[in-house]
Amino acid sequence: MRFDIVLRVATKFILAPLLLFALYVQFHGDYGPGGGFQAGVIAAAAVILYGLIVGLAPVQRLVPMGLLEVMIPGGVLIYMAVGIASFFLGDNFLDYDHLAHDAVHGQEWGVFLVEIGVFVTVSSTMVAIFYAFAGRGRS
Amino acid sequence: MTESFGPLSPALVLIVAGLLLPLVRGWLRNALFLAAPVAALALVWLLPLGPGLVVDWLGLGLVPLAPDQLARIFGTAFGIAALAGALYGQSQENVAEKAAALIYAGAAQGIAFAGDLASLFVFWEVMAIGSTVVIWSNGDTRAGLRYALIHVLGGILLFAGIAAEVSASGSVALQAVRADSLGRWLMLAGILVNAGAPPLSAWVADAYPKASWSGTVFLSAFTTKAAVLVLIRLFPGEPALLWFGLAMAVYGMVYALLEDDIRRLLSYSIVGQVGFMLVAVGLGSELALAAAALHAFAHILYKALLMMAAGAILKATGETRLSALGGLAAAMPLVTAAMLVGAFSLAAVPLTAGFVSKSAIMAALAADHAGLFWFALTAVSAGSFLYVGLRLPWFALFRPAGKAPEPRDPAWSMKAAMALLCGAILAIGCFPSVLVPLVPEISGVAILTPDHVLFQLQLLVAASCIFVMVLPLLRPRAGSTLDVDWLWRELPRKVLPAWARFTRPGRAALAVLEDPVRARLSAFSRRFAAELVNAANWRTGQIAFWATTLIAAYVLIAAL
Amino acid sequence: MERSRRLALMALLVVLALLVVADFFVEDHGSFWIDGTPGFAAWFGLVGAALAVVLAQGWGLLLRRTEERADD
Amino acid sequence: MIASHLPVLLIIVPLLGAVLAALSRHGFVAWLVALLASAATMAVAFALLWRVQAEGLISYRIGGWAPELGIEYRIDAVSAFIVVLVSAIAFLTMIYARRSVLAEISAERVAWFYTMLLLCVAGLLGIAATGDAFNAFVFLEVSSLATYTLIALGRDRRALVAAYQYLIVGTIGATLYVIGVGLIYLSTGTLNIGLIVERLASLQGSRALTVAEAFIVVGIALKLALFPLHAWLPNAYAYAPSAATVLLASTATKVAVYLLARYLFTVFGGDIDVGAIPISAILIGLSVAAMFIPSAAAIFQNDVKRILALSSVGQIGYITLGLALANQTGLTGGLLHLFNHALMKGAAFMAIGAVVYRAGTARLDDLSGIGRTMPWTVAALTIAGLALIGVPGTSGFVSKYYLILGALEAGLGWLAILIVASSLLAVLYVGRIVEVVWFREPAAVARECREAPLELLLPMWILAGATIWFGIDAEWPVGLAASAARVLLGGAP
Repeated sequence: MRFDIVLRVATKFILAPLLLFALYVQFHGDYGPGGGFQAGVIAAAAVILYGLIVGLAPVQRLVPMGLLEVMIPGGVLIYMAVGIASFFLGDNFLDYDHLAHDAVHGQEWGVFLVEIGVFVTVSSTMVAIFYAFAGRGRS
Repeated sequence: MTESFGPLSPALVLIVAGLLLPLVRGWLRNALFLAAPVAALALVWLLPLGPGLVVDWLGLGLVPLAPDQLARIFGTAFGIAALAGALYGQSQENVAEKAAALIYAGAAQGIAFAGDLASLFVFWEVMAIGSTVVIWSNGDTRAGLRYALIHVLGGILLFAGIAAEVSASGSVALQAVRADSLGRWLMLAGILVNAGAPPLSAWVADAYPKASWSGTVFLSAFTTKAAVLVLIRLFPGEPALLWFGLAMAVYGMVYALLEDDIRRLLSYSIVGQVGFMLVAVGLGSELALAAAALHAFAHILYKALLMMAAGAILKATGETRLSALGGLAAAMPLVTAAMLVGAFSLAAVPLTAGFVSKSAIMAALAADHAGLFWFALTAVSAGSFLYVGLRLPWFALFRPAGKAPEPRDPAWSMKAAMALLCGAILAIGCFPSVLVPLVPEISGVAILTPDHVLFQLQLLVAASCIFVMVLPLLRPRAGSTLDVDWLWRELPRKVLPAWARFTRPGRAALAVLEDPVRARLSAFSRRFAAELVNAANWRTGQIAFWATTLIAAYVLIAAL
Repeated sequence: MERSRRLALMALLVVLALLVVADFFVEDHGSFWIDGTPGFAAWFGLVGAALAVVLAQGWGLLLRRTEERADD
Repeated sequence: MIASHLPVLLIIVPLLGAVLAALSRHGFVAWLVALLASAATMAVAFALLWRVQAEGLISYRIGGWAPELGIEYRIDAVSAFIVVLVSAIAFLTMIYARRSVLAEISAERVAWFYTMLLLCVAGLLGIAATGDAFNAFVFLEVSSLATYTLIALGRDRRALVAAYQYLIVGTIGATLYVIGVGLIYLSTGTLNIGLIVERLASLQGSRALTVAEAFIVVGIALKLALFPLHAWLPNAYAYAPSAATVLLASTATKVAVYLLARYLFTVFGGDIDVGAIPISAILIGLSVAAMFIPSAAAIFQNDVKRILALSSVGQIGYITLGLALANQTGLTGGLLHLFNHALMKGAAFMAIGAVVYRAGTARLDDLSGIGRTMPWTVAALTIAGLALIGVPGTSGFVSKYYLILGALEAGLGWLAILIVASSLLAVLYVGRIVEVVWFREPAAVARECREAPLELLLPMWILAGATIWFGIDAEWPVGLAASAARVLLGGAP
């Protein structure tokens, strides 16, 4: 497919808006539909699309498997770190009331940070699954 | 006073020694093998009589060590048997057998000293394991497994009975009862399995001869006699025991008269002699119970001696079938002497231990005017002399026929063990009063009085006359006598092919009908049955099918 | 019946007879209606042992087989 | 500070350990992390047990939300009992795992193996700790997904098929469960188990609830391998890596039993028959079938792992029988057997894993006389086998004793006899193993073996020793099981 000019050009146009949209969904998650999971899938879709067009080797140069193996647990680590941080502020696990100067902002910060963790893990997992399927029979 | 010994019971000493035995090597192993029974025997006598130590376990007051007079009688007998067996088995190389034998002996001691139902059951099971390993270690696995199964069955019955008894009375106390409820019947049945009572008597003659030359000595001493002890404690005077005992006495005699293999013959005679004890227990008077204990004591001594002699023959010739033996007396004089002492003791020839104990049983029967049993057992005694006092020595030792084996002298340890038991049997026979401190009840029994001795001699000589008259009939013949164990050893082999033959015409007819639906259905049910047994390789769909079926059934029942 | 057996039987019968005779001179403590009579044990032993042989032989005719068990 | 967060630490610690193990990507470091995490988890579990015994129910609100809105963790005597068991077994498994895993799993996957092991532990502990019906489903899936991976890591090719089959069956089970939870949510409007119980009181006789119970019971029955839904289990246990088998056999089905007990007793009330459905009768029937049929199948297996796996199905029958009896003694017996079986099966699978480590095979034919060269390992296997039979002096005896008392208390004397009769089957399959490994002449494989290394022997003998210890001095586990049973039956601990 990498020689199909239409696909290549169209992809180049789509990739950047896709990633931007992922970020929008990510940051708008507190107020509207969206959040880390959806954003992660959209971002992963961008990487996967790129992989479909240019092939496995180039996309793995861009997003290497080793990076994914760090990102998958890393996202969970962010999530848990936020949760555990509440301990040190005297709250229950995942209670963000004291993360900022007042409870509402605290919750906002908490959700924001947790969603980043979700984003990292979900996006990297989606890409890893893609690699696993695409790489079948080669490794 | 018992407290000062703490947990140091004879049972524990033997069991711990048994567990340690495989860990030590060389002469130390043999020394330990011998020292443990000595220590246990000493403890039997050092432990002061008393109510014992109560240990709280899960809210049950357990008394694992309750020394009383009866415990001391059986403890002494078990101790002597273990000591003699250990001495006899010094040259046995198989460490598994030796370790198991010590544990087995320890469990028997545990049963003797157990003061409650729960400890009793624990030792009961340990005994089953120990004896199974003794049989197993000689290599016959199928026989070992059959033995294990029968004893697990007995253990299960006993356990179910004990559980019912405990839940009914709320206590684990050992007390004399009558078989008057389901739970107690179960207990009685479980004990009777171990005693070798019909209909499951066949295990004795099936399993014991499968052990090694030294293992059989241990086996002959403990399991059945421990069952007698428990019967004395739990079911004294239970009328059913009279009939069980009589049946066993006759069964043992008939099968022993027909048997060819020496150790099998002796095993049948165990059942017969335990029958005598059961009759006495069923009688239930104080004298009868003491006589039963005393007979068990004497029986342990002389049966161990007979098994030793048989083991020595097996070790020297590799053969125990009477039909293949003969003329061993010249080659093995010591073994001959031992076998004669043992056999005469079993047949209650005066001046042997067997005469003392059998006289006590007969006296107890007479005192209770149990005429039927008295006459029946007297006749069985005459028959017992036929098979063990005449047939066994004649065909194995004295008859001129048979290939004379090269005279191989038994090891010194085997000789010493046999001499020890011979001495004990003769000492008790000549001076029955030595037993009075152990069994005070027998002090009033006439034993070595002229009329009694004369009575017995007439009986024995009369039996000898019959023996000489019908000698050709009693000639040993190779083969086997059918017993109840045919049901589980051979019936399946015969019935299954026969059943297939029997149903073949029917199946053929069905096949001719060629009803497709029916064929499908039967194929389905056949496959279904096979898969139910071999459950491991189901397909995923089948599991889903079952899950759906269960939910459907569930919801259906709910909807109705 | 070969000669040695006949001799042995004779000897045993003589011994039995002597024992029965001796029984007349010993005070018996029978417990039942018959067992105290002199010579009781002798004839009871003969009958009992004979019965035992008959019973065993009968049982053997029914259930004794010449082959060993397959799994022994 | 730590004390008040204990319930959630129970899950966070292994989860964090899993993440760190994955990040480390190095086999030894991952193992070290796993070991430390599981040790810490065990400490947390024991601290929780201690607090529950002192104070009773502990409630923890995740994120500080009230139970109506958020997720509540509830630790009572029952949860604490399970949690202690799971975390202790997990710790011993970690000690055991290092050598065993090195031999069975390729080096680049070792870190993932520990990640999955810890995830599985976290999931299992989560099921026991949570007081939220849906959260329990999430943890059920966490542990199950980790389990599928663990099984698939087995070096036998059939491990993949076994994992796939378990994946499908497990998913069916979880789906049925979640359908049931959905129906409950429809009727009560809450997912918090405590609130469900309150609101169910006014909803007796509702059709939806009956159906919900059907789905939940059957769904969990799939996970706990209740006969005849057990067929996924033998292959899964037989082909998984040894360390994984140890953990799964000792804990996974046990936690499913806990969940079943929770629903039967806490949610649907102490009288476990709902409306026209004789659940206890069905459960007794299936339990008895489980006690006999898979045990009979075990006799004809040639792979020791499969024998033990099929025996597990049989032993689960005893546990569910205890639940079905639904009286104090019977339930104590069931829970106690859950505890004891975890110990004895753990020891047995560790032993056979050690045999595989040395001999490379678990086929009974190849293991003739291996007791001569690996006496300690085979002795532990034998002790576990004796406990499976229920020989006095082992813990198996104590739990069967309580089950029998429970059956008698329920007036089911025949059941008491069946319980003991089924031990005969255990005698056969254990007897076969014992006979081959101890009494046969050593085969070529056995002659070349050496005793297993200390790292494998130590945890194995801790479990085997506990099997003996709790058979003689059973105060502690019986006390735990009895107070758990009292809580399940609605009394004070």
